[in-house]
Formats: sequence, C-alpha cells, structure tokens
Amino acid sequence: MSWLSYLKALNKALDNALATDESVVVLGEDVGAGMSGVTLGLQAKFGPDRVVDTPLSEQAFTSLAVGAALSGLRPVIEFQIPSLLFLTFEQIANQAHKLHLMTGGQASVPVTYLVPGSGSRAGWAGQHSDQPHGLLAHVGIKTVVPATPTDAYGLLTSAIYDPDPVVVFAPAAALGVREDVTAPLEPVPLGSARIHRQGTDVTLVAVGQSVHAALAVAEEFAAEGVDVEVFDPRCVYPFDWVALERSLAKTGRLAVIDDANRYGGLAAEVLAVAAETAHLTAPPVRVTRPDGAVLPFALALDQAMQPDAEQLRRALRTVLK
Amino acid sequence: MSWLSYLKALNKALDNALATDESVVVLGEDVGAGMSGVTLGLQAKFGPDRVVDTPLSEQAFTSLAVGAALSGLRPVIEFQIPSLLFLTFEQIANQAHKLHLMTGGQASVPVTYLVPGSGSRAGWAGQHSDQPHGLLAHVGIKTVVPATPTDAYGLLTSAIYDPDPVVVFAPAAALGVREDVTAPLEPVPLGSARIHRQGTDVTLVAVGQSVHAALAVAEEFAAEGVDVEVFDPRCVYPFDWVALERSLAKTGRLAVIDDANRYGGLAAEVLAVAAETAHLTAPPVRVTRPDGAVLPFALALDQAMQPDAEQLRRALRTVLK
Amino acid sequence: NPAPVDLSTPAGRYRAIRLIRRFEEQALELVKSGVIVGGTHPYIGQEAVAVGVCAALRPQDQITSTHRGHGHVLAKGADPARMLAELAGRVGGLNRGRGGSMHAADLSLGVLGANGIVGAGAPIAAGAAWAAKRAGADRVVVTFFGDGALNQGVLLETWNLAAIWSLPVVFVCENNGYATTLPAASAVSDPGGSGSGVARAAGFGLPAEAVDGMDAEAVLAAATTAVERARGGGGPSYLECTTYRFEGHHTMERRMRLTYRTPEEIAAWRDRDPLERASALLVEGERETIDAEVERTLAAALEFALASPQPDPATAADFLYADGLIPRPGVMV
Amino acid sequence: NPAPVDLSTPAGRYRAIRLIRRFEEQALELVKSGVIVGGTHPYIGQEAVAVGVCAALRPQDQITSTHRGHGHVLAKGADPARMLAELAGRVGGLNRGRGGSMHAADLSLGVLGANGIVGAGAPIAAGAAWAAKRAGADRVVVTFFGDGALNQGVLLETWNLAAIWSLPVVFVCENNGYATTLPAASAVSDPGGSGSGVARAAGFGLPAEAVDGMDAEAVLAAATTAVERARGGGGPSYLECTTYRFEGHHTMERRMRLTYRTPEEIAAWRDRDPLERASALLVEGERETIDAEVERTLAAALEFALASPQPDPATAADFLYADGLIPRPGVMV
Ligand SMILES: Cc1ncc(C[n+]2csc(CCOP(=O)(O)OP(=O)(O)O)c2C)c(N)n1
Ligand SMILES: Cc1ncc(C[n+]2csc(CCOP(=O)(O)OP(=O)(O)O)c2C)c(N)n1
Ligand SMILES: [Mg+2]
Ligand SMILES: [Mg+2]
Repeated sequence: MSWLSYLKALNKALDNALATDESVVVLGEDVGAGMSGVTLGLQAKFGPDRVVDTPLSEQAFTSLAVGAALSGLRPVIEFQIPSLLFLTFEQIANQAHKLHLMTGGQASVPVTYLVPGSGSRAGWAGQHSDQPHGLLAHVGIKTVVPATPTDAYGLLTSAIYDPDPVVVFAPAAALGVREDVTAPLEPVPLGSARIHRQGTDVTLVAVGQSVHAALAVAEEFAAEGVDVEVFDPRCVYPFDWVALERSLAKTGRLAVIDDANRYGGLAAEVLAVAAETAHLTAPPVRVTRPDGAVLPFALALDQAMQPDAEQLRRALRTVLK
Repeated sequence: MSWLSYLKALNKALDNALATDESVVVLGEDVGAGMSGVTLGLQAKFGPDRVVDTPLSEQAFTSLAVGAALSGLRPVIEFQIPSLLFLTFEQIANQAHKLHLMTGGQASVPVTYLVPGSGSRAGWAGQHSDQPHGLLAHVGIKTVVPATPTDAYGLLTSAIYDPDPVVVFAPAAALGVREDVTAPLEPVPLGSARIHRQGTDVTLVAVGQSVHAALAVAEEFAAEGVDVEVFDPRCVYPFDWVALERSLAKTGRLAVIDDANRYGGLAAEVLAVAAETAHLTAPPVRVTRPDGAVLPFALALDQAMQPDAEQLRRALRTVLK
Repeated sequence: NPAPVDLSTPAGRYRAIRLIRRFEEQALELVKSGVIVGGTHPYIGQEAVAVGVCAALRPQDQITSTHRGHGHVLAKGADPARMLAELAGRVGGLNRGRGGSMHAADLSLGVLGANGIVGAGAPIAAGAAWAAKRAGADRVVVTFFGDGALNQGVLLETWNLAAIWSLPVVFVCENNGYATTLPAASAVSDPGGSGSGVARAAGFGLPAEAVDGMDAEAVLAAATTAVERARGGGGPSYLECTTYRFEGHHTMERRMRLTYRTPEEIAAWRDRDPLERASALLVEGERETIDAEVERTLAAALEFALASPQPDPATAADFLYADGLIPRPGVMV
Repeated sequence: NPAPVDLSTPAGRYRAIRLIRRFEEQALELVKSGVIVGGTHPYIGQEAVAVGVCAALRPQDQITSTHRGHGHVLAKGADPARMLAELAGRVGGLNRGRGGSMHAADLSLGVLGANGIVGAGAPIAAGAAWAAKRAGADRVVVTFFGDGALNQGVLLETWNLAAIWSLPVVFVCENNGYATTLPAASAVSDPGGSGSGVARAAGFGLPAEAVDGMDAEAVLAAATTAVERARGGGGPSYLECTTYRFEGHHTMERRMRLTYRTPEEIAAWRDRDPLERASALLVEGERETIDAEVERTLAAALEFALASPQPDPATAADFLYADGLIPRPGVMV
C-alpha cells in the first residue's frame, strides 16, 4: 500500500515510458527543471536529449513533434498553459490530426500533448484558466481528462502508445488528488468509461476534478436515500457510448457536470446523444461554465464561473423530480 | 427588382460600410485583387489604405486588428481558408474575445473575421474544407453563417458594427445562391433567427447552405402532406433560443442538419437545449458530418462526408414516426 | 491629482524606480499573506528599463506589456493605488478586479494591457501604431517583451509588418538572461553575434541596438532615439535592454529548489542595482525625502486597495461582451 | 522497376525537368476536362529548383513540400502514374485518392508530404531532421517553401530551433516573385538588402545564399554545399532560389482577369526557361529521344490513372485514425 498523488502518477507514467521505450521523448518549456512537477527528476535520469527543454516556440516544436513521429518517435509535449492549445491549434488540428487520412494511411502521428494545470488555477485569470477539451473533441482529437492518480497514470500511458495524437488534460484542481494504490499501475484503454459509484436513480456524468465533486454530492444524496451513479467517461473523445447507454437504461435520468463552456461541449454532446437514443424519465440537466466563459481574476468571480456543488445539488434535485 | 448573388451581397456590405464609415478597413491576402470575389473592386474605389493587402502573417495581422480596434477602427479581416481560424485561434479566442472582460470593460474589440468559402470547395481536400463554426461558438465568439444574399448583407453589416469580435462564415456552397431582392438591404440583428418556411409537424434547424437543402426537402415532404418548419438561426452564437422554443412548442419534433463535425457542434447544442426544455413528441435527430471529419480529396468521398438530402429525408422520416 | 510619476528629471526617474521597487516588494508580502491570490512575476531588478523607456514617451503614447508588467504600467503613469487594488482583485482596481497582475490595463493612459501570452502584445502594439499612422497622429507605441518572446512567431511576423508599413512602434526586448529557467543564450544561436536579438532584428530591416538595461539614463537615451525616429516617420526600431531579475520567475518559485541560476550570478547582478545607479544622480538628502514620500504613497495605495470591495460573485460574467449580451449561465434550473 | 528519375547526370536532370513540365501541362488539360477536380497550383517555370535540389539528395533523404508541390514530389522519385492517379482522386494514387494535389506524399521515398498551409512543412521537416540526428543517421531533410512563407511565424521559429539544435535540414525558398498576387518585394523591407530572405536567415545564424533558380546546375551546386554541410554535422542552411511561375497562381486564375503581372514580365522570364537551359547540356539528338520517352511515360501514367477506380463512398472515413477507430457517422438513424 502506498499513497500516490495525481502529479506523481503522471511523472511515473512518463518515467516508465522513457525507461521502457527508447522512442519516447518529452519536449517542452522548463521540463528539465520540472516546473510543473510532471517531469521532475526525469532530465537528470534520462538526459537532456530525452527530456528536452525548448525555447518558447510552441508552434514550431509542436509540428517538429509531427516530423519526429513520422520518423518513429513518440513525442510527449508538455504545455504550460491550456490556451497554448489555441496557439498550436493549427499544428494539432490541421496537421497532426489530418495527416493519417490525407496520406491515405501512410503517416501516423503518435504525439501526446500533456496539459498539467488545465482549468482554473485560482488567481491566474483569463488566459490561464481554460478547459478546452470540448474543442479538441469537436475536431476529433482523442482527448482524455483523468480524475484519479491511477487513471492519470493509465491514460497517459495509453496516450503515449496510441498511434494517433492524444491530448491529456490534467486539471489543476485534480493535481493534488491522492489515492491509496494497492494494485499495480496499468494502462487504461482510451474510450473506456469508469463507473466510480454504482447507482440506480440518476446517471451523473463527470470528468476530471468534477468526478470528485460528483462523488461528494452523491454521498450526500445517498444519505437521503437517492442512489446516484457517477459515470466518468475518462475519455472525452472517443466517448464510451455503450457504457452510457447501459447506465441510462438503468437509471432513466441524466445530469452532467462539466467545468467547461456550456455551448457545444462534452455536456451538450452527452445530452444530445441521450435525447437521440435514450428514453429518459425526466429532462436531463447540465452544470457547466456559462457560455463563452472567460475566468475573471478576482477569486470570487473565478469561482462563480465554475460549476459548484450547490449548483449540482440543485440540478440533481430538478432531474429527480 | 434585381438578382443579387450571395458573393455580391457580401461585396455590397463591405462597399457600403467602407463608404459610410471611415473607421472601417479591410485587411487580408489578395484583397486588392479580390481573389475570393468578396472585395472585388473595393481597393480601386477606396484605395490601398482602406483595403489593405497583407503579407502571409495571419497571426500578426489578426492581432494587429485588435490594436487597431482599440484605437477606434473597425477592421474586417478576410481569411482565404477556414482553417486559418485554427492558425489564429490564439489571437481570436485568447486575445480579441477575452480583452473586454479582462480589462473590466475598458477595451472593446470590434473586429470582423470573414471567411468566404468555408466548408467543402469540392476538390480542395482536408485542410481547405472545414466548417468550424462550432469551435467559435464553444469559445463564445459571435458567429454567423448566413444562408441567403440578403442575410449575408445584413449579418455582415451587423457584424462590422458590433462592438465585439464576430466571425462570418460564407459557405462555399452558398456563395452562388442568388435572390430576387425587392426590399432595400438592411442590417440583420445578430442573434435573431429566421423562419424560412412555416410548418407545424417538425422543426428543421439549418444554417448556411444547409438551409437550401432543408427547404428543398421540406417541399418534397409538403407534397406528401408533411409540414416542415425550416428554422435558420443565422447566428450560431448567440442563438435565438426564444424563437426555437416557440417553434418547438408548435411542432414538438426536431431535426437538425449541420455541415460540421458531429461531436459537440451546433446540432449537439440544439438537441441538448431541446432535451432540457422542450417536451418533444419523438427523439430528435441530427444530420452532420461524422465525428472528427477530415474531408478526403476524391469528390465522392468529400461528398460522402457531408450531410446530404437523402440522409435528411431518412432523418425526417424517423423523427416523424 | 498630480501624475503618479514624473520621469522628466533624473530625480523623477529615481523616484519611479524606487516606487516600482517598493511596490513590487510590497506585492511580494501581499502574495505571502494571501491578499494577492495566484502570485506575481516580480519586476525587481529591471526597473531601469520601464522607467528609461517611458521617460522617452509622451502622455498620448501607448504601450503593451507582459506577464512581468507592473513596472511598465506604473512607469506609464498608472495610479499605484488602483494598480494594487487590481492585484488584490478589488472593484477599485484598474480592471475592476477582472484582470489581475497579468492583464493590468489603463487605456486612458495608453496602457493597452499586460498580457499572459508571451509575445502577444507586439502585434496589438503594431495595430495601435498602424491606427496612429493612419490618423496622422504623432503617437508612438512601445511594446515590451522578454528574451523568451524572441522565439515567438507572432513577434517575428510583427517585426516585418512594422518594417514594411513603417509603423511608429518600438520593440523593447528586456533580456534578463532567462525565459523562466531557459538561459537566453541557449535559446538563440551565437547569442553575442550572428544569432543575437539585435542581429535578428537587423535581418528584418529594423534599426537595432543593445543598451545597458540597468542604467535608466542609458536606456532613456537609446529609447529617445528610437521613439523620435518613430515619431518622425522613420518607422520601427528594436532596442534590447540587458537586464536581470533579482527574484524568481514567479513568486511560486520561492517554494521550489531550482538551480538554474547560481547565487554568485545573482549577487553579481545585484551589485549593478539600477536603483543605486539612479540614486547616484541625486543631490544630498534627496534620496531620503523621495524614499519617505514613496512609502507614504504606497501606504496610501495599500489602504485604498484593502478598502476597496471584493466584486460580487453575481457580476462574474459582467463585461464578457461589449454590447451587454448576457451569456447563458452554467446551470439553468 | 527502374527509378522514375535519375538526377545524377545533366541529361537525367533535363529529363526530370521535362517530365515535370509535361506532367504539369497534362495536369492543366485534365483540370480543364474535369478529370482533376478542384484545380492545381502549376509548377511550370520552377522545375530547376526541385530538380537541382533533389539531385543533391540521396534516396534516404527526405523532403516536405508545398501547395505547389508536384515538381518536388516527382523530383524525389515518386511514380508519375501514381502521382497522376492521386490528382485524379483514384485509389491507385499515392495517397489512395485521399490527399490530392496539395497533400501528395510518399513516405517510402522520404516525401513527407505536400501541405495546404503555407510554411507548415518546415517544422515537420525539422522534426524529421531532429529524429535523424538523434538516431545518428546521416539523413538530410529539405523543406521547400515559397517567398510567402518567409512571413509565417512558424517558419521563423523553426529556423531558430534548427540553428540552436544544429539540425540537418536545408530551408529552400523558391522565390517566384509573388505570393498569389502579392509581390515578394513588397512583403519584406529592403528586399535586395537588409530585409531580404538571405539577410533574415543570416540574422538567425543560418548560412544563407541566393542562387539562380532557373539553372538546375547552379541550384545543384548550391544545394550540394548546403546538403553536405547538414550531412556532415554542420547544421541547417538557407538557400533562396530565384525563380518564376509561368502560369497563374492556381488553375482557377485563368478565369480571372488579374493584372498583377505584366505580359512583358512573364515573357522575359519565359525567355529564361529552365528547360531550355538544361537542354543546352545535351548532346545532339538526345533531347528528342528523352522527350519521346517522357511522352510515353506520361501516356502510360494517364492510362494507369484513368484505369484506377474511384474510391467507394462507403470508405470515406477510412484512415481517419491510425488505430482503426471508426468515427460515428453523421446520421445514425
Ligand atoms: C506563448 C507562451 N508560452 C509559454 C508561456 C509560459 N511562460 C510565461 S512567462 C515565460 C517565460 C518568459 O520569458 P521571457 O519572455 O524572457 O520573460 P521574463 O519572464 O524573463 O520576463 C513562460 C515560458 C506563456 N505565457 N506564453
Ligand atoms: C498560412 C496560409 N495562408 C494563406 C494561404 C492561402 N495561400 C495559398 S498559396 C498562397 C500564396 C503562397 O505564396 P508563396 O509562399 O510565395 O508560394 P507560391 O504560391 O508563390 O508558390 C496563399 C496566400 C495558405 N495556404 N496558408
Ligand atoms: Mg527573460
Ligand atoms: Mg511565391
């Protein structure tokens, strides 16, 4: 038995991949110093050619990873800020994502984009607080948002070995989560959901740090005799629709909590699919950020823009009516 | 009475704005020559300082427009390719969109991004065929996709005078649409839907060129005695939810056709809202591109990736069951 | 109200350096005590750059700033009280508490905004310069950025636009030796020579010069040349100020054990403190008077900031759209 | 099968230029007749660049190409039949009909792909060069781009990465005088001097040179210097080839009445046709033999392309994911 933090789990996944596979390389700003914590100690262990400090040229090194991937490497890029995905959207969405189809299957691009510290960091304001998994999913890039240390380890590992580009979001609010790990750490297949808590009354979908909010509220409701199923897709895209269908067939009710903009995100897609295919007993609800959210600096405002437990309770009560 | 093409309508809107407001400037590649048709003749009329040819530095001139907007100008940027929005996503989503909130209301950014030729151009392949209005909407940028020449004129005009950044998509498949214009051309307020065809049996939501596909199929169904309401939000964001609610209250059935990726796009949002608020008689349906679509080059494949009339018929028949 | 800074004399410049220094030291304390949430990127050590450059500007001139922007904003004349209130997330802040350290702006003073994205201010500055030129105004725009920004594509694109359109913009690089932990010398090829920022800028056709960024008077002289070139229609320039940050990259760094800079290196640069350099131009007794006045100003600023209310959570989405569009909330039940 | 081109002799280079020229002329016809859908960016006039540069390469060397890429792909040895089948959108095409003119690739030959986005190939090439260097392989990577790309940030960022990491990559700029309608001379400041591509590249620390791009032998000589520098561990270079496109920017341009180039200018450049220049090195009678063989090759290519089936619409989403993930279709009823 040992306590593993989410951050350490990511570090272990990189460590293990670097140790077992020569083709794995890590690129990013200040990865040598391990500023974000994710790469701490890795440059000392594997050298500056495996854990590579880059200048501030995100666009160039993001596409450099594509060229390296075409030559058999498995680059992992660390981005210090989630909105650096905006800066490199061309390189990810228009190059890395499209190459396999456009070359008729000749080119595969096994690049992993790791974003430790997505979402609010409390006090980092508008340009450092995005949670843009919905953008990546809309474009069709494999996108994971682990909630727990074991999933962080398992999903990052699978991302690295996946033959396609994969974005791994590690929400700032989840980095401190710790877990008592008993079983050996294993890869977690992309596209497989995890039911954190079985329930029969309502399916509550959540990813990343929202899973923990969901579990806490589920316990409260359990005390009132309401049995909430906490459904963590883990992968925003591809989504485990089969598992969702199974859950909804059981509960007939749906709520989604997603710390992302409301319009057209993960929560919208889940509601849309449920509307198309499930016969729900009550209208489903979403708890999200507002449309077009920009997180203001002042802490009270920053928090007011994010979904919270009270909103979730209200939403669940509505859907359970 | 005169026949007005969609392309000419955009040209007229620019012409009129340049003529009536000194603060309007047009920037882009080959706008002087009018390569896309949208700016044809405007440089000759207004000079190279109002219709400005730029080098291929999209990121720089997109943010240059922000600085100009802060100084009282109303820049209109023409992008030759929809995926240039990916290249400039940082400048649009992280700078232009966020400045007003981040400065506490000091800075407003009246920039218009005009994308003539979005969606498939038949034979331009993977990097030239995106229809990414859903991305912009998720981020919260005002986004319009006009279907007709009068709306193209009216919405582009409103976009130019709007105090916020606005993206105007002019789908390649709509550029040739012509209309017999009788009334004077007027601005069309952002966020107001248009019912192209009243109907009582099903609400069919469509934007851009899909409106015309929707109208054609609606006529076919009318012949069979089915009354389809063709609902064009015109603005993907902000969406006219009030009008949609009214329409759904009447029809109780919903289909959406959207030439964009399936996961988390406009169609997903419309279904999600309907699931939350409307009491539909039958499960709604979407007709979209597949998840993560990249348009292959070969024409038959390019077309197979886009929603078509036959799919729409099938979808409508399902929802009408 | 008198202007918060007067940069027209050596004494005024000393005072501005002192004001920024003490403002930053106060901010460090307020980060520790939790009044400032999220931390800051301290400007301590680089004050001569902001002060020397802004001393070359007129009130209607404009600037864009960076993540390490407090010095620029104050040197351009922002009210320290409203600046501090901003850092503390109060409604009385420059940005009504919506921006914080990385987004401080005061458009009325030509401070077009700090920026959280490295290099992102440059094209905005060029746009303001473009607008000025079109309007026939003789405004000049300065964009500050760090050595890290030299490798951002958008900055390099902007150099060219500014050059071909002969825009009245001055590109001021504060080369403090590091981009976070990355030595500036390792981020360009042949740093002293053919791959330096100066050589690179010259390759885009910009008049380019390096100056001692620890000496406000030297910076002022070089900046004046560049600013007046721009004002006179001579187009853009590149000015690289060699400087050093005495503190960590971000206040957070204090909690980490980083080894990218040696104590000896830091000490050697501290020996070249721009504050001491500027104080040498003061007359007997002036320093004490100024320092005392600065303390009073900052005490008043702190009082103002702490007295200013926290924003109401119900107003979180205010200002999202300039036309007042109210976004749908995150929960609608 | 013999290699489709042999660039080791002047006659082989003449033949390759002729092959590209006639391939492109055939493509123009096929665009008109509708066999090629969507049009092409003709390479006619620039053939000496692709041929001269690729003549300096070994088979295992790699290239990235552009929207105007047919010449590069053929010069690197792609089968003209499969290339033409690609342009015609057939399953026998290099990319199985999925890429078309702007995305032609043949990874087995080191053709890492044309690209629809200006400048986007450069960092991909640098990545391949980085991988080669790490592997201790002596591969060299060439990235072709136009004068328009000189103002793309990502290209400029890539120059620096290549320089500081001493990557075996050669940056080949085909300066054909225009980016669509924009004169190259108006896109940089002081085009002949301090703001030229060569000056700019030198400012990033790259050995930089300009060469007559209408002369395959001159291009070969200059490219050999750069390629062997890279192969020998000497790092990246910049090579600017001055050239001209004889046709419009895109086949579409034929239907427009554009005036950005004068007939006189076009005629003057046509007088410097790289095909004629290359033919001067042939011996008596050789030209006719080669030309006839090229016609046979292209006739066979056309036959192959037209015989190759159109892809089945049911396979539209094939190859979207490398792991075989099947995306949800656009309609699920
Ligand atoms: C484009 C971009 N990349 C990365 C970051 C994260 N980051 C913030 S400051 C910084 C270092 C900047 O170095 P420099 O430009 O030299 O400025 P300094 O911090 O030294 O003042 C980095 C990497 C960012 N904000 N923007
Ligand atoms: C980043 C980007 N901006 C704009 C375009 C549209 N476009 C395609 S080719 C071209 C001109 C390119 O000029 P140059 O690089 O000189 O190459 P040339 O066409 O002359 O071969 C433009 C603007 C694009 N494909 N990519
Ligand atoms: Mg620095
Ligand atoms: Mg060109």
